[in-house]
Amino acid sequence: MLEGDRSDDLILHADRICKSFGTIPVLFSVSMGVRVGEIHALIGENGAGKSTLMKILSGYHAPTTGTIHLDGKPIELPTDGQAEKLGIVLIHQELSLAEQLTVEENIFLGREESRYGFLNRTHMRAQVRALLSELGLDVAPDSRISDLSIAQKQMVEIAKAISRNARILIMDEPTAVLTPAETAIFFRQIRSLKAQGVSIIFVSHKLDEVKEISDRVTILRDGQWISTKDTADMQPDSMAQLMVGRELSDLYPPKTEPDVDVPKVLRVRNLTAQGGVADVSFDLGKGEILGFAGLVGSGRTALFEAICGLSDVHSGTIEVNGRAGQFASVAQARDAGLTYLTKDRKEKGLLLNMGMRPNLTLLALPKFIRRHMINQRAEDEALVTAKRRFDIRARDHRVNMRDLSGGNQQKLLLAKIMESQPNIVVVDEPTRGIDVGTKQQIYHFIAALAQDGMSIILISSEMPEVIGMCHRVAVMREGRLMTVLSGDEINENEIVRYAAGLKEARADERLSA
Amino acid sequence: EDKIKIGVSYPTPTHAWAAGMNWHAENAAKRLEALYPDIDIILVNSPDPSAQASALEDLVSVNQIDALVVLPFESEPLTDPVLNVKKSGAFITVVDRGLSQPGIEDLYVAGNNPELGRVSAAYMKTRLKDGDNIVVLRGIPTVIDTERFDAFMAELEGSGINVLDHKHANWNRDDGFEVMQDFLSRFPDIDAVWAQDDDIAIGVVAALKQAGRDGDGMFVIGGAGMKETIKSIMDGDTLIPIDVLYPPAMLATAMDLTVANFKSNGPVAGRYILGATVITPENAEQFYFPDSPF
Amino acid sequence: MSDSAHDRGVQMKLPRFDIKTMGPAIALILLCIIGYALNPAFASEGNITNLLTRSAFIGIIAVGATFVITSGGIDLSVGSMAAVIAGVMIIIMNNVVDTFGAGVTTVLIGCGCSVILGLGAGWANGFLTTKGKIEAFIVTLGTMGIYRSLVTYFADGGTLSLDFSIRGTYRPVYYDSFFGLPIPVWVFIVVAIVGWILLNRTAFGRYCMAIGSNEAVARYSAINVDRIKTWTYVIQGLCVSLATIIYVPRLGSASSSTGVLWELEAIAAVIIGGTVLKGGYGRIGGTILGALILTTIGNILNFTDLISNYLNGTMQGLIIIVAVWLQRGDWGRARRAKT
Amino acid sequence: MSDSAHDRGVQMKLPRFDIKTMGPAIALILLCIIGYALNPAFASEGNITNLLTRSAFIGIIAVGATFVITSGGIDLSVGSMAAVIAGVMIIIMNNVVDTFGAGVTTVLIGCGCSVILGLGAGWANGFLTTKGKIEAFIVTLGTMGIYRSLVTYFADGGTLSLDFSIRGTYRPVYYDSFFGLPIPVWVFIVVAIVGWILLNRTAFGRYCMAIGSNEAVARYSAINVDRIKTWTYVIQGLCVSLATIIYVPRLGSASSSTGVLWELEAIAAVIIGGTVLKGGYGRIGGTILGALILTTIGNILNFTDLISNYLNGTMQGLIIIVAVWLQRGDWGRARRAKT
Ligand SMILES: Nc1ncnc2c1ncn2[C@@H]1O[C@H](COP(=O)(O)OP(=O)(O)OP(=O)(O)O)[C@@H](O)[C@H]1O
Ligand SMILES: Nc1ncnc2c1ncn2[C@@H]1O[C@H](COP(=O)(O)OP(=O)(O)OP(=O)(O)O)[C@@H](O)[C@H]1O
Ligand SMILES: [Mg+2]
Ligand SMILES: [Mg+2]
Repeated sequence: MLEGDRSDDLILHADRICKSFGTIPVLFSVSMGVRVGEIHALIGENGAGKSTLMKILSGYHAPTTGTIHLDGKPIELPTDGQAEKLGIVLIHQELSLAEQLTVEENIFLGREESRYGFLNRTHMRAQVRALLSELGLDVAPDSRISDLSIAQKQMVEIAKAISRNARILIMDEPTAVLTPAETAIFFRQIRSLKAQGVSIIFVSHKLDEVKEISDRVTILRDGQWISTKDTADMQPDSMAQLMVGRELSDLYPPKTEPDVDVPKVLRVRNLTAQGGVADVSFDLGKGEILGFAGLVGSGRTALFEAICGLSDVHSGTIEVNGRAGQFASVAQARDAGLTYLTKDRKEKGLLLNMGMRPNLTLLALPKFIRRHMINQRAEDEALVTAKRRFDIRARDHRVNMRDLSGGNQQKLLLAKIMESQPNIVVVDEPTRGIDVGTKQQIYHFIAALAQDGMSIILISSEMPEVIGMCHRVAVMREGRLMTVLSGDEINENEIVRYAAGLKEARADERLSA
Repeated sequence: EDKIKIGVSYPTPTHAWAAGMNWHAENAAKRLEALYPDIDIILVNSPDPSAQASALEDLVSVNQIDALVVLPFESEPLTDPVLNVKKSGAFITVVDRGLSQPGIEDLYVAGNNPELGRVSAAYMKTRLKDGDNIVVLRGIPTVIDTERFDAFMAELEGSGINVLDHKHANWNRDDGFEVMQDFLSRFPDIDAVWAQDDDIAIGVVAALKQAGRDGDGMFVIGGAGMKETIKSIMDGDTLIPIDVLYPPAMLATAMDLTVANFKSNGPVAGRYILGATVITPENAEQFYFPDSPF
Repeated sequence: MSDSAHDRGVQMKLPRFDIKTMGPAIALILLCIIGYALNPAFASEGNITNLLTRSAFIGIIAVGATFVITSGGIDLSVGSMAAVIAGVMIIIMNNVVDTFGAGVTTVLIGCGCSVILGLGAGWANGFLTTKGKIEAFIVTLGTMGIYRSLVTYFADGGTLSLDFSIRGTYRPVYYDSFFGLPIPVWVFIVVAIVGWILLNRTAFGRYCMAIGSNEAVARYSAINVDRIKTWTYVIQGLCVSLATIIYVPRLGSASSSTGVLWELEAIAAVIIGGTVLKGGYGRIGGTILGALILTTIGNILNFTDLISNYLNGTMQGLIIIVAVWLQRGDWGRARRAKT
Repeated sequence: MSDSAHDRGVQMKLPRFDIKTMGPAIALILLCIIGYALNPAFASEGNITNLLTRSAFIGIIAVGATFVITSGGIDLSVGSMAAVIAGVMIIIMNNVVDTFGAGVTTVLIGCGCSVILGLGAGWANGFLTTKGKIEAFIVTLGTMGIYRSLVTYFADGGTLSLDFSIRGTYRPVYYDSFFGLPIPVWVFIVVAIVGWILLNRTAFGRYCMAIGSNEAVARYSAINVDRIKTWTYVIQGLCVSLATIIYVPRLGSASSSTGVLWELEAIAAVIIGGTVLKGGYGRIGGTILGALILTTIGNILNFTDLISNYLNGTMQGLIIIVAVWLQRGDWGRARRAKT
């Protein structure tokens, strides 16, 4: 029994759960419980077993040993989402929406309202509309999921979960792709659910969020339960320390002064492109880390997808390493030394039904060809190196991508991009779902690359990340570049005001380094 | 525009015999239209019975035909559709496959399927003795095949000739080749093969030659009257000593007779059954049409 | 979020949706214009009626196929299933005619058996696919062979014919009209409407799309995936049995060549209509148009002797490709986005 | 994570992988045992040789189909393509024989034309699918009709026969042996090995799987999706032309019934072999076994008269379903996980 827990006030309680996949153990006798009307955070390193535990608590996996108690009584949870009938709802870490269906269809999937056997569409649509406007989500109920951006999908997923009238809402990294603005809206919803007596378990790697929202925190490490504490007694630093098992030094590497005279490796002028990008101009210097901030849908992704040959450029010029760089394909961009890391790792980043090796080398495959054949030895070596460099933890190296933990998938995606040895890399939400320990490693890694002369565009919705890492920060709003901040201007206040349109676009100086 | 419109409907040629029939029909159409400027012949072929039923509907509703020459895919399914054409007042000529209701057609022109089987068996009896073994390669499982096969077996009865096995080779050279290969692996002693059709026979001969079992008086009987087969009979091949005719020109014959109904003085009606002639080196010449695809 | 934004979103969607929906319709209209140009008799009432009646068979089967394909499956057995159902129906009616006479009772018994057989055959396909966990392609390729050979066996290689005394009673089901439209067309209309409602206005239809779109998501949404998938095959079986019920009185017989290649025609009708072969998106309306397009192509080719009969297949192939290409418009993007 | 854990992982995976791979092999061995039990002549050298030679046609075509299916496409036109290529090849050889004589030159010209036609027909399928953005099912259904009707047209509905003088030169390509194996078998082996290397050891094969698995990911990974997809159809065309080159000398003829239903057999071989119909996972080895299984089923049925001829299709269907069910084992889970 957990210290300080009286089991009678626990609504859902996992008791000494062990879980193995095949013969590979993932959880070792983990116990965790949530009280009525409590927000309980679960934190731990990538691959610690958080998602697995959440799936066990909501019936998607059966524990190998151990029991689940609901309302104090031992229970065998029904599989495949049927636990929803018991009031337990899970938002999966990997989005689970049907891409070809509409927002409304997804939100009501599996519990459609029917009258005389016919769908009551007006009623459902009205509810969806109300729900979406409550969440401040600007999409129509009949938009197809495949047309939405990843953050919008996440918000739809949240709307779906909220609409299910759960008693226990379990959320696996719901905020990973959200910007602070959306996270704030989301937290407002969470608090109001809590006020209605809903118990909430949520997983996050953003420790300040954990500090802000949760009542108690449970920490897992390598499948072991480490501790459960009141959030009030902890600070993000101490959480990180418990997670990683060692003291974390500074999260961000010290910033180097940008050199004013470096050559420009990327020069974009008056770029107008698919996805609402309008008249964007900026420069990127060699060895520079340029941040891109903005709200969801501000066009950052669209801008760089256009630059990297993934979507159509309507007008404007792009210069890469001094040469015209209008790329017709990703391969051309790659060969010119420019690569793009997508934030949509499931739909655009990784082949989920394949193993780590083919995923790692897919982008840079020409590099691995010897005498017209794939040099599998070189691939294996690359995988070993990548695993070490990015701390990719898989208990079984032939595991399918799908069965890797979310954070480790992200690390492999990062490794895949780096495998092509670009000299300009655009990373879109690179640390999505990555634990603090690894984040620190990745930040240092990026900084080192920049030191070595690689130029980096960092698109991120995590304000501290942008502020902590970047030499300059560009802010976008509705497809336009509002400003490029540098030096002391790089602070949260300034960025938010440009992003929200509270400050007008600055024409001056925005190109200078 | 007061032309006499004659619709000719028959199955889409999917094997050479039908192509020969098509060739004869097209030639007849050209010849008849040249001969009689007021005759308009519309040839339509269909890939299956219900498409043929549709084609008949179209001939009535669109082309408003005065006469129909039809070689039905199958008797049963086309009886009603032909009856509907009849109700529009058209003259009906049925070719080859009789309808399942008597009295619809004004004129009936046909080959003789049971006779083909019977004649083939009769020839077998002249060449083989009690205790000899044969194998049979049949066509596509349809009434035609069943009629030929049943008559063949009936004629063979009591002769002491063993039919080792019979399999469907679908009037197809490739299937004939493969089925015969397997028969050869399976039965060490085969004295003759009834292939029922010249296409199958070509496959059978190829398999025999491959296995080196085409000597020792072994022979193959096909059927229908393919030009290559007739040529080789003319040349005195012993492997295929004879062929049994199933005249591919029967549709053309029916067209001639139908036109005669409009152009000659007396009405043409009745039944014309074309025999299953045995083609031998002596009479082969008169059945040889080198330009026909069959 | 303001209401106006909502409306904007909705309005923006509409025209796109229309082009998509209009594709097959435009193709059909073009075909009709070509048909009329070749021969004005194309537009005669008799021909239009024939055309609609003919479309009914493939159309009804294709409505069922829309469900199967939308939920990510495929059914290659429908043509053979139609043949074996027709055969068994005829055998049964011929056998009970002595007991019940050549009246409506016998025909109803026949139709009842047809429905039961259709449901059973569909269920077998569904069961093997879901519980047997065998690829639908293989299951239905297998049952296609099985059903086809069963009808050959029952017919002893020949043709099964309906007793002539029953034909009189049964005939009107194909040949009679009702308010100016032949009965098969009415059946087609009813099946289409019911199918449309089922796919677009009931939870079942949504489940089909969800399963076709992402089976895991559907399962996580507490949808009984296996049950829904089995139901799609059962519906397909029911549609086949209905098509058979109106097919049998037309020709009064069944043989091993009945319904050959209907499966490809039905699937083609579904795909021409805009349903996605990999599942997740289905359109009954498009399917109906697809069936009409296929029948019209055949009809037009019967109308002209401009081209060699042997080249009919070429024309048919070209027209199908062009018809789908015509409606591709927005589709390319939509599909790309999907993957 | 320790190294020993690594090793453990690898060992643990191996048996699972084996079951999956062994499925079709076990089915084939079972079939052979049944064949031998029915008739020991099944195991005679002649029969085994026949069996292998026959498998060569479908097998070679199925190797091409493995690429198409692995990358998420489908090709229904292969049977008709084989027929039209065979037809044109014969026409060309018959025409050049006067100029070049009945020697090897003429045969080589014929083979060259076959290869060019195969590449061209495959390219046409690929181009329409990728640039035309039309569903592969529709494109190849269309070209299936077109090719089939073209061969009928060229043959005037009948049969195109190779000039007798050339047959002597060309015959050995089918009938002769080399180190105890007929030449078609050697071609099959070479195609299989090349196909295996291409799919499993080259970037192209990797790209095929990536595209079939997720087209968007492939595009984001700098893969020229359209080009690779077109290549899979071109490879399919090449395989068809190779199969045709060894087919023509067998009977020296081509007709509209040549290659009917080969597309279904080829696809069935691929799926029986364990390749996933929706793409993303392909196995050449399995495909070879699949082709052997299909041929063996036909062969066994010719070796017994235990069951009515009419029920051949039933046996065939049942065996295919059971063969796939046998190898399902781990597959069911694997496939479910994929979706
Ligand atoms: N279905 C599965 N089969 C095999 N191994 C699995 C499966 N699911 C998860 N694992 C393994 O279990 C371990 C724990 O994974 P889990 O997803 O629970 O981690 P996590 O704590 O959620 O990590 P993250 O923060 O990266 O999301 C990982 O090593 C993962 O590879
Ligand atoms: N009008 C459009 N048509 C098609 N795709 C669009 C359109 N607008 C945006 N997209 C796509 O949606 C995705 C996200 O859009 P966008 O670039 O606007 O987001 P963003 O600024 O990166 O926001 P965030 O990353 O914070 O979610 C991109 O893949 C983009 O190509
Ligand atoms: Mg996780
Ligand atoms: Mg972005």
